Amino acid sequence: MNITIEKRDGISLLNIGEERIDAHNSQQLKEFLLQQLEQGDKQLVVQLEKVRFMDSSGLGALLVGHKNALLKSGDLKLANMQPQVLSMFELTRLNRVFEIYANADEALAAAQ
Amino acid sequence: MNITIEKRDGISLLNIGEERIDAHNSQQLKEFLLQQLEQGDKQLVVQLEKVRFMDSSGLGALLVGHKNALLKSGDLKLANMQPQVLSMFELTRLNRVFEIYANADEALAAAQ
Amino acid sequence: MSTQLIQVDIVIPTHTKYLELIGNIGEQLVNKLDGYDGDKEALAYHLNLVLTEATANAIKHAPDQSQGTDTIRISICIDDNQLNIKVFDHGQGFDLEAVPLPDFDQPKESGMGLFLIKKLMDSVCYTKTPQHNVLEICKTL
Amino acid sequence: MSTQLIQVDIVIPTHTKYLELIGNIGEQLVNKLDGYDGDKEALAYHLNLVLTEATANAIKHAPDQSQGTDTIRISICIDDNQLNIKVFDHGQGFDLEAVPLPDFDQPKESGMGLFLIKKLMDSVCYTKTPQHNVLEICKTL
Ligand SMILES: Nc1ncnc2c1ncn2[C@@H]1O[C@H](COP(=O)(O)OP(=O)(O)O)[C@@H](O)[C@H]1O
Ligand SMILES: Nc1ncnc2c1ncn2[C@@H]1O[C@H](COP(=O)(O)OP(=O)(O)O)[C@@H](O)[C@H]1O
Repeated sequence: MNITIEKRDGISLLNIGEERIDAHNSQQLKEFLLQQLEQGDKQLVVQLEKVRFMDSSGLGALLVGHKNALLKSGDLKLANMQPQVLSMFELTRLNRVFEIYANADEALAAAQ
Repeated sequence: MNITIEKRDGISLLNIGEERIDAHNSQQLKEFLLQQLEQGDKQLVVQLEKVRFMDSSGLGALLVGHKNALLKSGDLKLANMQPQVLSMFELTRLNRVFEIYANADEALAAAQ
Repeated sequence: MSTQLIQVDIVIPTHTKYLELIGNIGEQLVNKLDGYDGDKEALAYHLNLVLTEATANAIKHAPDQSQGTDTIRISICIDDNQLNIKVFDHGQGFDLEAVPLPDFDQPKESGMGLFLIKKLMDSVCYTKTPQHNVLEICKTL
Repeated sequence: MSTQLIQVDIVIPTHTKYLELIGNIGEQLVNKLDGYDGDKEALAYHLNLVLTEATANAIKHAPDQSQGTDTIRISICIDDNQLNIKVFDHGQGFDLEAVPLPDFDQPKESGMGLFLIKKLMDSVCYTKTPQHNVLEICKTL
């Protein structure tokens, strides 16, 4: 799974470099998030600009990351989502669970 | 069919804006070339950078344009071809019929 | 005008790496639907998703986790006003009626696939026969 | 290791707008061939081309130019070391052996399709039956 990390003000900006998240690679995404949290990176902003498609297992992977961050008194925010992907969050009402921002700057501002 | 034309030094640079030329749109390409020649544009450079796929009817359309240009004492050169498309010209030996250039500048230099 | 019938039948090994192929084929089919008045991009995404979810389930519940030896068949049929999808599996099957809605107040990692399929399509049913199980999905276009 | 069998069967109306769909499916199938040692990009292009040429011929020679009412069936089968394509048409058929090579010294607008298919694949044959004609193309991978 192609994910790059950039640190800004103690917050980890993750950039998902995959066009498609489905049951073939969602476990990798989940494990990556859990590992990151395990290492002490508790404030995560996941940027999804490249992701054109996400299925329910992708939503599930992000949800596990989010829950785990809260357990560790951290946080997992989402940013730069494509409209069609956002509609998956709306249908499953996960837009009420995640904080979703237009871009990384707004997510960072909200995290301060 | 998406084709743009730019004139330089009396030569018409055609830019084919389609990713795919097959039996569905090759007649349009042929008619466009013939019309251009009919209008008196006898020196054509056809740029194929965008074209990722071309079938035998696409080769045929370019060939008709080329023959017609010669009949009118004009010329039709090709430029900016993708490697896989070039291999179609090699298999059909049409690389011996067309003048094929790496880019428009080289095609223009050869036309002077 | 005659009916524009397009039919695609795909057989793949039970491996998740083929989900992308299946989903993309669905998306490209929609792109060829000249007659469709609605939001084509949304329909393309929805068909991609529904095929992906249904096929992923069929792969997940294939007999004895036999990744690679069992096969899944996916059948897509589109005419001017009807989309019909069938996904055939050889697993133990399940009771579609007994699958609960997701708990939206306490969302969980899994259990959202069939909900999305039902939400985006008009009808879903699951039938068991001695030869295979079929998840059949319909939508009026 | 088990054999990775992928099979795709497509039925389309006899219209050239579907050539892109057929060709793209072929290209995407090749992208999923993990076991292939050769130049995958070239094979993807070649399968796209061969499917496009064979399907275009079947459309062009469909009975009474009935664009839209007749259908073409394309069947693609891939296993670890064999690619098999069948294109079924309902036209009057032709004699494959009688099709001449292109004249390379005096190239013409048409007549290069079957040459390319033969050049890029290992075997091609055309069979007429009362129900339909079949162009069958094979290549060892
Ligand atoms: N093809 C299938 N074979 C057997 N059981 C299935 C199949 N599809 C779905 N199910 C059952 O329905 C449940 C809900 O499926 P779904 O909503 O797709 O969520 P998930 O697959 O994430 O659990 C699954 O947990 C499983 O028990
Ligand atoms: N499916 C078919 N039905 C009838 N005739 C065909 C079919 N495919 C090919 N042919 C014949 O073979 C000839 C050569 O075909 P091809 O090499 O593809 O070139 P083109 O289609 O450009 O003429 C065609 O002109 C046609 O006479």
